Amino acid sequence: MRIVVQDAPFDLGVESEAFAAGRHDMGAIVTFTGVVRDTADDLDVMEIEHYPGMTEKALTAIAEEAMQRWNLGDVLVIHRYGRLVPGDRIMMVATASPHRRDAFEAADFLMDYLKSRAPFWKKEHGKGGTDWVAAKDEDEDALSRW
Amino acid sequence: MRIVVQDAPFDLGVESEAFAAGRHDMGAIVTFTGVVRDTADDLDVMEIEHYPGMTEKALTAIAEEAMQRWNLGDVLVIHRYGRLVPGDRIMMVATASPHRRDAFEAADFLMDYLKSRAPFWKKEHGKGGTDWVAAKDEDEDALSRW
Amino acid sequence: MMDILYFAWVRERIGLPKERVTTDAATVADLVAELSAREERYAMAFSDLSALRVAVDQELTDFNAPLAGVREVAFFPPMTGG
Amino acid sequence: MMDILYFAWVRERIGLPKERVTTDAATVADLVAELSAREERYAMAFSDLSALRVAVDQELTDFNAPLAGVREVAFFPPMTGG
Repeated sequence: MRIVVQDAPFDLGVESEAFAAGRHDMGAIVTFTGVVRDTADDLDVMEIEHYPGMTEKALTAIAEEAMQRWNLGDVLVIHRYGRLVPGDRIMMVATASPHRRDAFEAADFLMDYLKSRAPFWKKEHGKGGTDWVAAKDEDEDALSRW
Repeated sequence: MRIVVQDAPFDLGVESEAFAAGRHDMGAIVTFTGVVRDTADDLDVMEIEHYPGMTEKALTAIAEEAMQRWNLGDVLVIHRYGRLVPGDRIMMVATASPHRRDAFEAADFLMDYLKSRAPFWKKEHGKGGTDWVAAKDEDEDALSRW
Repeated sequence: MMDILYFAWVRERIGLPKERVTTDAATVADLVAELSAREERYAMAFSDLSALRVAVDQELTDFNAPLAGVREVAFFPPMTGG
Repeated sequence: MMDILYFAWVRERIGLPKERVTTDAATVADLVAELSAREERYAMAFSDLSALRVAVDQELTDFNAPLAGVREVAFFPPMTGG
């Protein structure tokens, strides 16, 4: 299990390859990568604030819960904070399991919890001004799936 | 959309990075990678036979169906054939979507269909002899989820 | 004239990956009956159709599929990709 | 002595990220009442508790949580990670 919280960019290719490397007992590897999206071409900067100390604890707790609930060989969570621009990767999770269903469900679970239970807050700076991203009801509702 | 059927290895890191690169409109990228698994330490070679011509058609049809059913910006499917050893990556799929639910569900769908509807057959060569891998009822049943 | 392809253990039991046949079989089932009558190895390979899948011109179908105008028929066990 | 941390728009409304307070508040709700009575900017930040979340010693909890022995309380809006 590896939990990383950093302002520096991470390399999706290198991380994916390293996560998958040398596992002969895990048949299924799932990764999810979140990218700063600029649909309306009006986002300049996505600023991500977090709660140092609690962030690492919350991510570790979520990853440990996933390891308990599914048959997983390994879990990776990387989440950035600071100032990002459209196209930047915000975060990634990866799961390794003997079976594809476990790998998929665990990654899905990690994302749902990370969205609403890890102390990150997004602020958008764009042509329309500056605003904190509001939490979505659907993200909170998604937790009831688990 | 990119469909690749090849005997050569593929580089998970390079493929993941290339798939994700330069998309500012897709917030969510999911990859699934299948690895030759050797749980009992008795597998020497996994031989994968396929049906040239039909394989590409079947994978393209499955990917097109995913593009129609979910809000996807792109789909990648890579599947190897030939002789593989434990730890080798057999295949990968990747999906890009504005939303994480679409990316997850589409990747899950692709895997279920690819397991039971793309013309590949696995043969295991190991200490216990040589045997064709039998299709699992649960894989066929998984299709009814969609 | 039609190409018949065999994959995985079907190929191994019949002993060849592909053959060209001339047939008047109207459906896949008719073709199976015709092949099974030929030789024991065909009869054995086709003895349990529930364990087989068939593709006609590279599209999955079933044993009732008509063969008029068809160029390629393939027989194989359930697929195990991924 | 207790550290109080504010994040996102709560931090912006109150105007500081962190402060150290001496308080006899028994619960988070008591602490909120105490802070709100201090100054308008606190009252405004805490005006709608349903829009706020609270962590006590870096664990998410609710406004009824007791504060005995607690070293750190944090107030912030619903999280938007991922």
